[in-house]
Amino acid sequence: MNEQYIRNVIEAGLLAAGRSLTLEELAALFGETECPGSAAIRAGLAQLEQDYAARALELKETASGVRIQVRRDFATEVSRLWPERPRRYSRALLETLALIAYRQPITRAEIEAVRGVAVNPDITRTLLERNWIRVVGHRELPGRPELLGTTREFLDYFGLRSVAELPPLAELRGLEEIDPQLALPVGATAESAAGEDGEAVSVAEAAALLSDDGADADDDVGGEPQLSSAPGLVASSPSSED
Amino acid sequence: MNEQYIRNVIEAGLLAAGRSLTLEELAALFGETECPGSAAIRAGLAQLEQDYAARALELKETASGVRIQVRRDFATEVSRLWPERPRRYSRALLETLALIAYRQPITRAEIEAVRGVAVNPDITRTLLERNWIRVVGHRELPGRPELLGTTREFLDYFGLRSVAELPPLAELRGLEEIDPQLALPVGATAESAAGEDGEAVSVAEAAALLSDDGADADDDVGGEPQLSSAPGLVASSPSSED
Amino acid sequence: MSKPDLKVVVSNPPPPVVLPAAPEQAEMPFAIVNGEPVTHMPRDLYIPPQALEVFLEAFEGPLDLLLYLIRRQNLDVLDIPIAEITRQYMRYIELMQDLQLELAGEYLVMAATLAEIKSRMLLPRPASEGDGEADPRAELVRRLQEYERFKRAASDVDQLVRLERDVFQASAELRDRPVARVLPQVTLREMLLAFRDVATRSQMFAHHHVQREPLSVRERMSNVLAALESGEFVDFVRLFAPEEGRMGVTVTFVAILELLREGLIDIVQTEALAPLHVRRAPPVRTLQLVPGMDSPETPGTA
Repeated sequence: MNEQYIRNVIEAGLLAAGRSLTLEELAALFGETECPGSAAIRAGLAQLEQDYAARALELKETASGVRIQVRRDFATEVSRLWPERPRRYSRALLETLALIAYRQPITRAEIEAVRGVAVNPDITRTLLERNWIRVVGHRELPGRPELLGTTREFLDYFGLRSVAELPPLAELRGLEEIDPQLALPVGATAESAAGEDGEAVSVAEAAALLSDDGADADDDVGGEPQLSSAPGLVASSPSSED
Repeated sequence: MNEQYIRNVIEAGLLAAGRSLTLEELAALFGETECPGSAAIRAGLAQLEQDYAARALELKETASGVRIQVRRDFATEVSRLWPERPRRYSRALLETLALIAYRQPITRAEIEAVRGVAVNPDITRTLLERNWIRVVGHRELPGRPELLGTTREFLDYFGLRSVAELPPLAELRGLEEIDPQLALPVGATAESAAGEDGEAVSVAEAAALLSDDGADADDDVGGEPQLSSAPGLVASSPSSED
Repeated sequence: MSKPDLKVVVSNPPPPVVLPAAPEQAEMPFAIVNGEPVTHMPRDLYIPPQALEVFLEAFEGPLDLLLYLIRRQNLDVLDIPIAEITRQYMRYIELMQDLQLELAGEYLVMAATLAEIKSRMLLPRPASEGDGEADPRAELVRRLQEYERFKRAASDVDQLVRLERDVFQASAELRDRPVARVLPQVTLREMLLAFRDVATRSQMFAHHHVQREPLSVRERMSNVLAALESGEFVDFVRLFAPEEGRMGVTVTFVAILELLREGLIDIVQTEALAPLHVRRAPPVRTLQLVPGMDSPETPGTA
């Protein structure tokens, strides 16, 4: 069994499968009696990669193994095959997906707490149908809310081997940095508060909202942390990042 | 736009599509402004074909266009990607096999008489191909029907030294009791467990048949030889010649 | 992090309509940011209603709107001029109400929260409790920061090289691939159950006499027949294997008798005391009926 044969079988298997194959699956292509070692298979993959240097193809390792894909440089040309294929996802969907990916396992209420708005059921349904997320369990709270996590398909689709390869989250700056700046010019604050009539009305309205409907509003928002009480924040878990 | 680029776009399009593309579809990959002529595309295809000479791939031109496919030479390797799920034998086949084992040598007509339905030729062919049954002779009747019996392979497969190790019919009525003695493959347990309920009914039915309908039984059994009556040997021959 | 929808609104203004709810405030400094007095209202507060609708729909909620208001003025999230931001926020809320846009409850909750923070900011704070906990804005700042980092994460995820948009799975067909045949597995129990069922259906159990039928005889019948398949005469004695012992010999003998009874074999003896020869029944004997059909010992009364 020579190197060229190994390379050819790997290429044939990957293209015929039309998906990522693990090293074990690649080894299994050779049958039980003549199976080359994983070093030989790795060498075959390296050979393929080298052959593809001048072509439109490349090897990509993701969560499910290795696949052959058309390079990004050729996306414009290849996309012309599917002029109708939608390529954009809404910001709401992407934010929900990002929260699930970075904070998994996470409940809908916890997603809502961070985003400040209710999660549109269409979004989670779309993500479930695309097989990017799945229900990984339930939080032992009243109603046993579903805990959502991402799938292997999600990783494959976004070209990742694991969630650890996601771009790092932006740093949270410590709240202690606020302190030096707390000394706002009192005059300015008072002035703007006392300022225009229209604004005073707004504040009054807001105050009315606060006193009358505050309790109801909280229920609507679901698991949203209580704004005025810092300890309630713990539920939304940024504290773990600090 | 050089030749290598044209070749690469063609390859990218064909592999991303995973199906045949017409020459028009290939041309459309390049966009309206830079579309190469069909001669250039044909040249790109020829170049690809040449590149594939030492690989597992080939270009195939069909009525619906051109496609890249894996060569037949690699079919064995690639087909290992899809290990066939072991199929299951039909109830009819198992009954036929069991009848041949217990009532050998037996003709198809006799099997049909017991089972009450025609024996599908596929069933005996499958059993013959599997080498579990064989033609041991012919009954001297019009058409000289084949007499079927079991083989050594049959015994080996089921781990028997002789058909005599099969439980007698009487014991089958209480299959639950003999179960532990038959060192059954592990895989059998789940489905046999599932069959247990239906079985209990069958035993009850059998008991009912025994007490109520014994008299009619013979007609249904048809050509079944009467084994325990060796003396009948003398008697039956003359009567048949009447 | 750009917001394309916003750009459309801001950079492509249809004939500007000055909304009554947005009276122009000029000249008077209404906020001091990082020590600089701010005297101008952002011009893009004045938005034609139809554009405003699009504009407001571009927000993913009150936190997103607040972040926009803060970022638009290059303010630091950690240092929100709460009075000014509250005022601007309330103006958007009023606009939405004036336009009778369906206003998510979350926007009103945020309005209340801002109003509360603002009023607490006005209260004198005891110097002894000068730690960060006491800042009324702290909780809001945390939420804004937390939301903003996931807003950015969403954008990062969107930038990832994605299948079907940036890269494409390559595949090629293998036509007529041979089917790797895997033979079905059968357990003995399955076969026995099948036989039990067929026996039940055919009422074999009703025959007392078959219940003790020695299966070894049936098998031996097959073997004897197979041995005679050539059609030649075979020495009767050679059908027996003495090493099988008495039991084996008896089984063979019964099997031969049964075959004889069924008319499947002939036994020939050329003269008295000469060796017996056995062969399969020749085709000429067509008078054999299917045995058992009409046998006298039919146990119909059993």
